[in-house]
Amino acid sequence: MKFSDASAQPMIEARALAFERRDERIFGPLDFTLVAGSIGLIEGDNGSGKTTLLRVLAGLLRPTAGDVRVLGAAPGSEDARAAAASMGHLLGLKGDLSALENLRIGIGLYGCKAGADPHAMLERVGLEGYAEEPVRTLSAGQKKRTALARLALLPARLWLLDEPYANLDRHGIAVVNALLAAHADAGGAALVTSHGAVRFHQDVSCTIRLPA
Amino acid sequence: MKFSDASAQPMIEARALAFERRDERIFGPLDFTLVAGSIGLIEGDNGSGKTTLLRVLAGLLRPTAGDVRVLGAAPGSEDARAAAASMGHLLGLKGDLSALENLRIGIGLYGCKAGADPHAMLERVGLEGYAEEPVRTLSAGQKKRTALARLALLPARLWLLDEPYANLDRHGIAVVNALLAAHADAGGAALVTSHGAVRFHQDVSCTIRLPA
Amino acid sequence: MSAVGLADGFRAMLQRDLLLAWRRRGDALLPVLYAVIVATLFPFALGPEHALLARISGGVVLVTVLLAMLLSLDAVFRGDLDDGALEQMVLSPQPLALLVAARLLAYWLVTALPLIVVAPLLAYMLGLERAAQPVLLLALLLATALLALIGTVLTALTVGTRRSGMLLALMLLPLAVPIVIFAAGAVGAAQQGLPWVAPVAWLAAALALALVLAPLACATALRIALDS
Amino acid sequence: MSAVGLADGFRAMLQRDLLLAWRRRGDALLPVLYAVIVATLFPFALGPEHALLARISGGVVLVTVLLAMLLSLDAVFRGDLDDGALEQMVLSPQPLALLVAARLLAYWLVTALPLIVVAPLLAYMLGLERAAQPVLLLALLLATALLALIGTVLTALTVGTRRSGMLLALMLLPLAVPIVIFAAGAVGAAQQGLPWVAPVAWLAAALALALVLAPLACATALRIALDS
Amino acid sequence: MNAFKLWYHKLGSPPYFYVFAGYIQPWLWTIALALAAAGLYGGLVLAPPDYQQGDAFRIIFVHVPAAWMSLFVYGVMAVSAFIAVVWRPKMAEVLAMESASIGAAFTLIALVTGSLWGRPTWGTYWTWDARLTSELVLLFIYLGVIGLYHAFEDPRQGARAASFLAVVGAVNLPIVHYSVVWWNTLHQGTTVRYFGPSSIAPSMLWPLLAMTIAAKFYYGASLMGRARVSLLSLERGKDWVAEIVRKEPAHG
Amino acid sequence: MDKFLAMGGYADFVWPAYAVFFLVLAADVLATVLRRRRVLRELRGRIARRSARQRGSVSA
Ligand code: HEM
Ligand SMILES: Nc1ncnc2c1ncn2[C@@H]1O[C@H](COP(=O)(O)OP(=O)(O)OP(=O)(O)O)[C@@H](O)[C@H]1O
Ligand SMILES: Nc1ncnc2c1ncn2[C@@H]1O[C@H](COP(=O)(O)OP(=O)(O)OP(=O)(O)O)[C@@H](O)[C@H]1O
Ligand SMILES: [Mg+2]
Ligand SMILES: [Mg+2]
Repeated sequence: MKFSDASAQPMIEARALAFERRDERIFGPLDFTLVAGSIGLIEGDNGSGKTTLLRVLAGLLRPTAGDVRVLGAAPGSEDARAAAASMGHLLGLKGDLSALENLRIGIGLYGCKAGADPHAMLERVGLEGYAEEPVRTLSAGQKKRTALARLALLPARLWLLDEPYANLDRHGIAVVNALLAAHADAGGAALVTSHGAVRFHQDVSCTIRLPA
Repeated sequence: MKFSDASAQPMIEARALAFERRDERIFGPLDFTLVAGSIGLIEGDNGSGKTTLLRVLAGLLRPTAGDVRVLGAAPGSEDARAAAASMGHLLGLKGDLSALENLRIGIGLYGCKAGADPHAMLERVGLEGYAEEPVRTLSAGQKKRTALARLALLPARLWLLDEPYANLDRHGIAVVNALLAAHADAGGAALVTSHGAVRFHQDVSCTIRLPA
Repeated sequence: MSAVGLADGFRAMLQRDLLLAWRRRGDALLPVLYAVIVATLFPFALGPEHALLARISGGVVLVTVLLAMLLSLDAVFRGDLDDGALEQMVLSPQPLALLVAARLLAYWLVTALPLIVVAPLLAYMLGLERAAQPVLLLALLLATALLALIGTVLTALTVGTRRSGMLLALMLLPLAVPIVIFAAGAVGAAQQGLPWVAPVAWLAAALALALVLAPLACATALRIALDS
Repeated sequence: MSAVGLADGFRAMLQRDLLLAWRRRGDALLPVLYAVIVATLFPFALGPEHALLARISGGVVLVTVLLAMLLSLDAVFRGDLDDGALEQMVLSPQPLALLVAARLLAYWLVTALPLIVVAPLLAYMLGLERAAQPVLLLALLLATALLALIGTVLTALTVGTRRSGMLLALMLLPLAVPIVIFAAGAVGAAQQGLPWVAPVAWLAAALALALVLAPLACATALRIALDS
Repeated sequence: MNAFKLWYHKLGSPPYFYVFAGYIQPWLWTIALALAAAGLYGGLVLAPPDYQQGDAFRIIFVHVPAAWMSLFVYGVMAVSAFIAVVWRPKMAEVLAMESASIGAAFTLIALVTGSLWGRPTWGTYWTWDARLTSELVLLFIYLGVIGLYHAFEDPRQGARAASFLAVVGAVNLPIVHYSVVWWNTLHQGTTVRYFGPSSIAPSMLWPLLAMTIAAKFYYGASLMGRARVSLLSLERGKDWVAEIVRKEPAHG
Repeated sequence: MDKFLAMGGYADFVWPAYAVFFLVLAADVLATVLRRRRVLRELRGRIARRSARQRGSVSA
C-alpha cells in the first residue's frame, strides 16, 4: 500500500534549503523529498540543527536560502498548517489540566481524525487510568505519551517529531513505532529526528544527515 | 582499585524504603546498598517511580516508610548534602548566563574538585567554543552536556543522575560513560536511572528494578 | 477526516482558558486583592480626611483597577510560550487572530470582570458619591476592555524577548494615558454634576475600533515575535 | 577536594543574582517604570490641581514604591523553582539561610534601590515640599527593606503552591499596613513641620529584628514548601 | 516615475547607500555647524534681551528647535517604519531605528531645556500642562521603540517589531495631544500660557530659524553616520563589508 | 564678558540649557563613533577567524 500511486505524492520538497542565524550557517543547503506513506529520519549530533530544521519546516522560522514546499504550499501558510502537526522538545501540554482535557483542546484546534477517540488513544499509548490526572503530576515519560496521544488523534497527514523517543521506556518506543507504522500505512508521512542512539525499527525511506 | 578496602564503604544504605503519595504506593519497599567505587542502576518503566526514588535519596522528599542513610547521615542533612550532587529532569541552568558562568555558580555553591578546571571540563564534554554562549541558545543536548560538566566539577562523592542519557547523541553517551568510569575509579559512587532503552556500557554493581 | 470549523477553535480556546483559570482560581483573584490593598492603603497613607478622600476616590479607583490589570498583562501569553502551547496555537490551522480573540475574551472575563464587580465597593469605601457610581462602572467597563485589547497587542510584541516586563510598561503608558484621561474625565464630571456623555462616547468609539483591529494586530505581532 | 567556605556560597549567589539582573537589566527597571507610570497617571486621574497633588504626593509616592516592590516579589523564587536551580540551592552543602540572605540582598539592591533613587524625582513632580524630601527618603529606605524581608518569607511559604499569587497578597496585606502607616506618618508629619522621629525609630527597630529572623524563617519555609 | 524607481532601488541597496551616505555626510556636517555658529552668535550676542523675560528668553534658541525636531524626527521615523512593516526593505528598518535614538535625544533636550525655562518664567520646573505632558509621553514612546528594538536578539526581527510599535504610536500621538488639551480644559487647571509667537521680533526670528535648520541638518548628518554603522553590522557576512573593513584604517 | 556670562541674572538657567543641548547631541555623535569602532573591531575578528578556518580546512 505504501507504494501505491496516490501516496507517492510529495509531502515535503526542499531545494537548497538553508538557515543561518546572524549569518552563521546552522544547516544546509539541503535537498530532499518526502513522499506520502514514508518516514524520513533527520540524523545529526547534538547541536547539528535538527530542531531548527523542523521549526523551519513547520513555518516557525523563515529559511534564509532555498525553497521548501509542504504539500505544495509554503510552510506556515494556512494549507500547510492544516496538513501538518508537530511535537517539539516542549510538549505544549497544560500542567493544570488533565490528560483528557489536553487532548480535547488539541482536537478543538486541529480537528479530529475520523473514528479516533481520546479515551481509546490514551489506552493505546499506555495511559489507562491516567486520563483524569493533572498532567503536572505525570512522570516525564507519561507526559511524552500524552503528547503522542494528542498527535495521533489529529487529522494531520504530515508529522514533524523532534526526538519522539526521548524519556520513553521500551514499551513507549514500541508505541511510537506502532503509531508511525499505522500513520504511514494510512498514507501519512513523518519526519523524525534522532541522534542515532535509539535503534529505529522501521524501513526509513529517506535519511537526512546533518553534519555537526 | 574499585574493590579496595577503603572504597567498599557504603554510600547509600536503604532498608525497607518506601514512598507513598496520598496513600498510593509509588515504590518500595526496597533494600539495597551502594558502595564506594560502584555504579547502581535504577531500572523501571515510565511512571515506576525512578525520579521519585532519587528525590527521596537527595532529601527533597521524605520517605513514608523504611530507613535510608547517605554516607551514614540522613538524606538532606548537611553531611549528606556535602557528599552528594544530583542532576534531574530539570537541569537548574540559568538560560541568561553563559555555560561558563553557570559552572562557576555551581562551584561557588558546592566547591570544586581538586585540580578540576571549568574550561577543560567544557572541552571534555564536547562544548569547545560554546563557553561564552548564553545557555538559552544551546540545543537540548548541549544543555545536558553543560549540566554534566557542572556535575563533574563538584567534589561530591555520590552522584544521583536522572536519565543522564536522554537527549544525548552517541558521543554524548560515551562522555557520560567516561565520566562515570572516572568517578567510580576515583572512589565515588553513582546511582543512575534508565528505562533500559539505552545500552549501559559498564559493569553495574547493583540494579534496582522498580515494577511498573 | 473531519475538518475543524472556526467556531470550534474559538470555543476550544475559550473553554481551555476558563478551565485553566478555574483550576487556578486563586491566582485569578490576585488583581482583585491587589486593588483592595491599594484602596485600603490609601486612607492610611493620606490620613482619614473624608473630603479629600472623596475628592480623589474616583481617580484612585480607576487608576488602581487599570494598574491591577497591568499586573497580569505580562502573563497573558507567558505560560503558553513557556510550555510550547503558543507554538501549537500558531501552527494550528485556525486563523491566529481568532484564537487570540478567544484568549483575550477569557482574559477580560477572568481579570477585569471581578475587578469591575469589586470597584463600586472600593469607591464606596473611599467615599465616592452615590450619583457618580454608575458612571464609574460604565467608564471601567469601557476602559478595561480597551486596555485589555491594546495591552495584549503590546504583550504579543514582547513575547519573544527577554525583557518583556519593563518594555510592556514602557510601551503601554503612552497608550494608557488617553484612556485614563477620558475615563477619569467622565467620573470627575459626574462627581461635579456636569455632563459626562462626551468622554464616554469617545471611549466607546475607540473600543469599537479596537475590537476589530486588536486581534489582527495581535496575531501579526505574535508572528513577528516568534520568528527567531 | 577543596571544601567550600561560607563566604564563597554567599558571594556566588550574590554575584549570580546581580549578573542575572544585569543581563536582564530591562526587567530590573520595571518597578521603576511602573512607579513612574503610576505617578504620571495620578495627575491625569485627579486633575492637575497643584495643591491637591502636593497634599497627597508623599502618600502616593510611598504607596507606589511599595506596590512596585510587591509587583516583583512573586518572582523572587519563581525562576529558580521553574528551572530547577532552587533544588540545587537546597541540596548544596551551604546553609540555606545564607544563600537566601544573598538572594534577598540582591533582590533589594536590584528592586528597591532604583526605586529609592527615582522617588525624590516623582515626589518633586507631584509637588512635595523640599523639607519633607529627606524624611521620605529615610522612610522609603526602611520600609522597602522591611517589606523585602517580610515579603520573601511569605513568598517562600507559597513557592510550592499553585495559588501563590493570591496567598501572597492575602498574607502580606496585614503586614504591609503597619509599615505604610508608620512610613506615611513620618512623611506626613514632616510635611506639616511636626516631629517625625518616633515612627522612623519604630520602623528601624522592626527592621533590625527582621534582618536577623527573616533569612532563617525563609529557609525553613522553603524546605517546607519543596517537600511535596 | 522611472527615475524615482531607479533612485529607490539604488538607495535601497545597502552598499550603494553606504557610499552615498559617506559622500553627503561631510556636507551635512558643514552646513549644520555653520548655521549653528551663526544662530548662536545671533541669539546669544546680537539679539537684545526680551522686555519681559530679560535674558531668560535666549533658551528659545535651543528649546524650540529641539522641540520641533522631536516631532519632525518622529514623522520621518513613522513613515519609514510603515514602509518597513509593509514592504520590509532593510534600509527602511535601519533608518527608522536609527531615527528613534536621535528623536529621543531631541525630546530629552526639549524636556530639560523647557523645564529650565519654566523655572524663571512660570516659577516651577514642572507642571502638568498639556504640551509638557504630551512631550513626556512622546519620550516614552521613543524609549519604547528603542527598548523593543534592542530586546530582540535578531536585529531585523527587533526592527520589524519596533517599527510596528512606532506606527501604532504615531496613531496615538495626536490622540494624546488632544486628549491632554481637553483634559486641561475639563478641569480648571492653573495652566500658564506660552507667550504668543507673534511677539517674536526679527532679531530673534532669524537666529531661531538658523538654529532650526541647523538642527535638521544635524539630524541628517547623524542619521547617515548611524545608518552606516548599522549597515556594517547587519551585513557583516557580505563581501562588500569585508572589502570596506579591509580598507578602513585600523582604529577608524 | 562677565555681563554676557551673567545673562542678566538668568545664567543658572540659560547656560545649563545650552549645555544640555550640546552635550546630549555630542553624546549622540560620540555613541555613533564608539559603536563604529566596536563594530569594526568585531568585523575584523570575524574576518580573521573565517580566513583562519578556510586555511585550516584547505590544509586538512
Ligand atoms: C518641560 C517644559 C516644556 C516642554 C516639554 C515643552 C515642549 C514644547 C514642544 C513639544 C514644542 C513644540 C510644539 C509644536 O510645535 O507644536 C514647544 C514649542 C515652544 N515652546 Fe516649549 N516646552 C516647555 C517649556 C516651555 C517654556 C517654559 C516656554 C517659555 C515660556 C516654552 C516656549 C515655547 C515656544 C515659544 C515654542 C514655539 C512656539 C510654538 O511652536 O507654538 N516652552 N515646546
Ligand atoms: N535561539 C537560538 N539562538 C542562537 N543560537 C541557537 C538558538 N537555538 C539554537 N541555536 C544554535 O543552533 C545550533 C542548532 O541547534 P538545534 O537546537 O537545532 O540542534 P539539535 O540538532 O536539535 O540538537 P539536539 O540534538 O541537542 O537537540 C546549536 O549550535 C545551537 O547552539
Ligand atoms: N507531584 C506529583 N503528584 C502526584 N503524583 C505524582 C507526582 N509526581 C509523580 N507522580 C506519580 O508518581 C509516579 C512515579 O513518577 P516518577 O516521576 O517517579 O516516574 P519515573 O519512574 O521517573 O518515570 P519516567 O521514566 O517517565 O521519568 C507516576 O505514576 C506519577 O504519575
Ligand atoms: Mg534538538
Ligand atoms: Mg523520571
